[in-house]
Amino acid sequence: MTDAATARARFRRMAAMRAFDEACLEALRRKAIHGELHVGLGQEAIGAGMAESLRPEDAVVSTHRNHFHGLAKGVDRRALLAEICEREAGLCRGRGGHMHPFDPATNFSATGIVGASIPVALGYAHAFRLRGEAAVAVGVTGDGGSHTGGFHEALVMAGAANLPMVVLVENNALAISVQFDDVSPTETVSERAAAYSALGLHVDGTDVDAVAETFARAMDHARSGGGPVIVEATCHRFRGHFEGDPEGYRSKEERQRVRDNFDPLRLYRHRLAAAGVGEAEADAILAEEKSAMKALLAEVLEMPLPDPAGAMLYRFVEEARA
Amino acid sequence: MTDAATARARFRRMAAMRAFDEACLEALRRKAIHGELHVGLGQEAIGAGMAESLRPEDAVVSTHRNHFHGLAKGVDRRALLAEICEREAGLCRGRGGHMHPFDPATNFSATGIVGASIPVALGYAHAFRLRGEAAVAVGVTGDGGSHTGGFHEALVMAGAANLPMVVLVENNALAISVQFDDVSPTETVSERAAAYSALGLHVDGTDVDAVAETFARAMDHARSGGGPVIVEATCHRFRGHFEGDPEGYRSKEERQRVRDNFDPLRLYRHRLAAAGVGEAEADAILAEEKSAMKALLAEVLEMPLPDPAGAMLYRFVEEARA
Amino acid sequence: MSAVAERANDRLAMPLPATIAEAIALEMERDDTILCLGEDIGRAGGVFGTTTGLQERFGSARVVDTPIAEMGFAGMGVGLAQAGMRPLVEIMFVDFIGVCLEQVYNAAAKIPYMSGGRQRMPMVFKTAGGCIGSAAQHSQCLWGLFAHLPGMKVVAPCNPHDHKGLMAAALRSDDPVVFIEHKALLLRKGRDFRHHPDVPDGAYTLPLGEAAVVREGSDVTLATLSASVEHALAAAEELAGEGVSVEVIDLRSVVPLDADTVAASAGRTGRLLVVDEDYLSFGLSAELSLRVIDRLGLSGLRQVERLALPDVPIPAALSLEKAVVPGPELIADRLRQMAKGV
Amino acid sequence: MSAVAERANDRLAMPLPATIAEAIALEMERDDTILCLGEDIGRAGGVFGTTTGLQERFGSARVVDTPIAEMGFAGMGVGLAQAGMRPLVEIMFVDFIGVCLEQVYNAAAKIPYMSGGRQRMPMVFKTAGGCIGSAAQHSQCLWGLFAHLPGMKVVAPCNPHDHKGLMAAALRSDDPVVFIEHKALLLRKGRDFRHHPDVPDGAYTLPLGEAAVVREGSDVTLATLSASVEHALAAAEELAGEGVSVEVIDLRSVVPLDADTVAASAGRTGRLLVVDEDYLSFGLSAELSLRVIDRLGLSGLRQVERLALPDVPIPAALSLEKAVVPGPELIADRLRQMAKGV
Ligand SMILES: Cc1ncc(C[n+]2csc(CCOP(=O)(O)OP(=O)(O)O)c2C)c(N)n1
Ligand SMILES: Cc1ncc(C[n+]2csc(CCOP(=O)(O)OP(=O)(O)O)c2C)c(N)n1
Ligand SMILES: [Mg+2]
Ligand SMILES: [Mg+2]
Repeated sequence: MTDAATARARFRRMAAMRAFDEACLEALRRKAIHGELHVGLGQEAIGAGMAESLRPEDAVVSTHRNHFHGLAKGVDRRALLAEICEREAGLCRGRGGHMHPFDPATNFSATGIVGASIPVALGYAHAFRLRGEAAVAVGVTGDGGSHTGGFHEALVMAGAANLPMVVLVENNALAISVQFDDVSPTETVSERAAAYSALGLHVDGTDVDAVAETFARAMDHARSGGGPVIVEATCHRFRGHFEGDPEGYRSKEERQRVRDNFDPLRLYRHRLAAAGVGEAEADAILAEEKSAMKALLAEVLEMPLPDPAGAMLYRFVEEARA
Repeated sequence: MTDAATARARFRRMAAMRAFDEACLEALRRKAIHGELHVGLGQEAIGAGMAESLRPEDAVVSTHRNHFHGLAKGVDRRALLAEICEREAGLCRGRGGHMHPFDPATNFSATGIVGASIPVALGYAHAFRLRGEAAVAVGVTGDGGSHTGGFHEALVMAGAANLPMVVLVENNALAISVQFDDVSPTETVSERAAAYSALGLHVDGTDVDAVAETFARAMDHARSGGGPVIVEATCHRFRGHFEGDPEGYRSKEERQRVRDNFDPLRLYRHRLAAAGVGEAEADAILAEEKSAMKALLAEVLEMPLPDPAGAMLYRFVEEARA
Repeated sequence: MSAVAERANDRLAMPLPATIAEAIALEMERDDTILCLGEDIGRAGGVFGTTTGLQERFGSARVVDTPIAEMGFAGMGVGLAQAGMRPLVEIMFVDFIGVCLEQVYNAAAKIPYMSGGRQRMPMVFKTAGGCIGSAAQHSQCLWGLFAHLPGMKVVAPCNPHDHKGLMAAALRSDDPVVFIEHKALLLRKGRDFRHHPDVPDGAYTLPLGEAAVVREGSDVTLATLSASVEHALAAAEELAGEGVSVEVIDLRSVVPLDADTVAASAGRTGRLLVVDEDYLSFGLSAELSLRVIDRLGLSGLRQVERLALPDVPIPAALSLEKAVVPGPELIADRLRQMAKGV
Repeated sequence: MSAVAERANDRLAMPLPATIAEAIALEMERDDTILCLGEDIGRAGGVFGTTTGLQERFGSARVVDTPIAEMGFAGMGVGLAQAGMRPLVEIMFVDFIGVCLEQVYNAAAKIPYMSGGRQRMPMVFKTAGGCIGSAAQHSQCLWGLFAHLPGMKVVAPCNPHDHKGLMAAALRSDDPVVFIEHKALLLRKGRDFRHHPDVPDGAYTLPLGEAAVVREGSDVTLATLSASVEHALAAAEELAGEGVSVEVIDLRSVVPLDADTVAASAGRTGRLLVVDEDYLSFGLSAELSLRVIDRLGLSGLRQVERLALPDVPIPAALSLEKAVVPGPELIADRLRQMAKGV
């Protein structure tokens, strides 16, 4: 059983992630974000579960739906939110935006191209091995990304070279509108691990305790020289693929059913209770995280947008020095 | 046991294929080919073994090392040799050359880009299904091609849709200089079939009887709605990757050892004997095929090269009509 | 309201994607070898709605929802074409071409030639380009990239009428055609277009490779395409108020490129501005400028200028995006400068 | 023979690939964050020998023989660069870029900008282009394709001296560099080069983006790069015998493009010919021509011409190949025509 301190911490992490993406939704409503926005609401247990076993020296390479992975890796949330809100003080001075955060300090990055994250993680894994560092590279992808050629090629190389790489597949059973069952040749992604001589693990991604445990096992395996691991965490996406998605592919009832039954924060309440954390405390945690994010958003929205005069800066190294 | 007629036919097919590629080598010596040339010498049992169960309506999409697959599919050997020798009367009027033969009449094509053949085969498979035809699409690749993203993506789709596709992997354990064992995460390619819910078959590709039987089984499986199959045929490449390959990556002795021990034609002699086909008859078959190809080559070398005035023709459909 | 007026009104209320879906449906009806492959094109009807209703109507074998496997299904398109079908392959955003360019430029575009004209390749790569936010990896146009690689036609229409006619032409063409929609236009309805919002009901085709003069003028020739035509028209209107008469030409396709129409105009006005939402360098703007110069001679023009995305990844922040993506203001500014010149 | 003469002689007998391998080795020695990834680069030392000896010397973790998985190892390079390494990624032939362009143009080339300058991307994509037979899928140059996509430098040297110095510069650069060798040059020894076969022993760098005047002349300016420099020099020699004086400029890189040097020359000669083994349209030749016109004004030149691969996949047959790939004869013919002109 999870002890109270751990349960509290896990719940707080999930609460912080939820509050973060809710702040993003608010930022969108306030027109501080003018492009596509993909939030992770409903998938908090995965981000929160992975956070515990990520060390500063590890790397995470994420996707278009990257906020929780960035927070899990320790990216500064002010800088991340400012980037998402297109501010000069953002992680990437407002150049990258929500889909393209880069944080060399925490070895965190992402890409908006599905499947393209895994080869990049492979590069970190090779660097770690080459330099004799006990770090692990985590490549995140959705279920959709598991069908891409890049996923295969990176796992072929990681498997053959036994590299310290964990591929985390957030299987929310949808790639925009396309259902995993309709396009996957296998029932799970993790069962394909054998094709790469990798370890395949499957976990309920709405259960933060299970994720924390499974992800820790994967990281240990990779860190201790066991080679690559595919961790598949099943989960549910609460909102549209992006904000504004008409979701013609699922009914309102279906979406509501998902929210009612698979909310990782709500589901965790009975674990909290079992660990002796009461409803009131849980509510307080939620409220605290929410108000912290509200304050942070207010702060961020006061920050200046990038000066158009600098639009051409940072392509090449001279411009970055300038 | 293989009966005499079958054994004779199989041996003749192998002999014809060997004679074909030897004619190509001769054409190269006579400077009728000015680009790279990849021959299949040593891999005749695969081409000959697949020929029997290929029907005219089936499709084959091959690689840079495509001659035997073309012959197996029934491509006219005069037109193919003329194409390889860059003649206007060639299969593709001398525009495609050895790596890029296209024969709509027999549903045969190839590509010089490793791994790119399998998605194209997938397209044929979908067309067959859509039109209710009982045809099978065969995508050929080397062991090297099995690591490409295109291989994965095409098999994902074929597996999910249960399409009539056979992926033939000619595993000669080398991709130019790179040894399969050094870069593959698995011992075989065929064991990766499970990742695509495909049937995986492994066969000794120096044994034409075994190939014929296994390939027939694969074709039947796909033709009868069983879904995709990966057939891995292990074999040996007798010559360099391309003509002129210095082969710094293997010793002369190693190459000689391969030729001495794994020559599919020589290995078949005892089967011929068992079936009652004597040495003299076998020798005669070899000699007949050789001299037929010699005569064909002489004919082809008399054919005119394409007229430079037509260098721009055939890009677009108007130019093809012109 | 009369029946005709009502019809016209319906058309004006119709989102551009519905017109595109209509064009595809009409062709699929005519020709049962046409089929569509792509992500989210079936059940969802396309992320912009350009294939709405097609799967219901033609079934999931002719309107295939694919996994995210562009190399796989682009190559599948090549195989389908070789098998006698006429595939339309949707690459959701043109930015994703980097995972499957192989099958587009080394296979589809080269096979007709490599086969000596014996293997036709009737294929449409349908995709969406252009900037509506979402930054560097989701905002590119890239028609210059396709145009550099021989063997394919490259079309980028600007209004409902042309989308319908050029899509039909692309689907009937025996050559591979890259059909690039602009996301900003896909968000519009017929009535939001300044030019040619009217769309006939039945099927019709427009020739691939003919530019259209969409506004006549005498002082400067402005050649452009796709969403920039709308921006150019807005800028031209503004300049008209300042006494500068701008002729606006919609190229409609990059390959074939109708330099003759542009040269005829620029020969009269003496001034050429090429506006391009794709990257400035090594692309459309230099090629067209030089082809016009070839036709008119170095002395046949007084000014040749170009305004395009200035070789920078598209920034996330709106303040930066506006500074680099040529919109009506940037175009008007440039026209003003040119009018002041020689 | 003196020791110095002997050394020079060794250099002249050295295949170009050995010089490239030497350049890489010197940099790998200086900087242990450099590592190489690619097919056949280790045990075989590269299909042309440009990495000969490196794996023996630096081990198989720094000189990695990869499977055929370009998307995988190009992306691996991006990750290595992010992890503080300086990867050289070999794409055997540039024609194969279609399977992995994604990681080159959407990742490596854009990340420095997308990160607001916070993530450097010191990476070299080393590849071979150019025609030596082998037809449409194995003969392209494609520098125009990379150049159109912002964020990377694009280098294509023409002689041993420049290969060594520019490779060193590429490996020391903090920006992504696409380094395109030419297969025909890779088959040569030092003494086969008309220009700069001499190579200093130690490490040295050349600036990225400076063209070189490799032959002075007064009647026509011919700008080109890579193997075409050799062809241009041969043609210029021939034309000299006919009384036409041709200035030949080796651009050395496409990005940055040294249009200033070309404009300075063309301003003197009044005639510009751009020769390009890459495809004619939407590429280098129009861009350079137009940048020169921008600098000199429309009246600053009498002739602007270009000779390039005429937008056709490269045919297999030698008879056809010679008709489309610009060699010395085609260049000389064009120069002759130009000299007859105004
Ligand atoms: C190569 C590529 N193809 C298509 C897209 C468009 N696209 C963006 S996200 C997405 C769905 C991704 O599904 P999944 O990997 O399951 O992640 P999820 O959105 O469910 O988190 C698609 C198709 C893309 N960005 N990149
Ligand atoms: C995508 C791609 N990468 C690299 C190459 C260069 N290349 C041509 S053949 C080959 C090796 C192929 O090995 P395999 O698939 O095992 O076929 P084999 O030559 O052994 O028949 C390589 C690397 C290519 N043609 N395409
Ligand atoms: Mg998903
Ligand atoms: Mg092989």
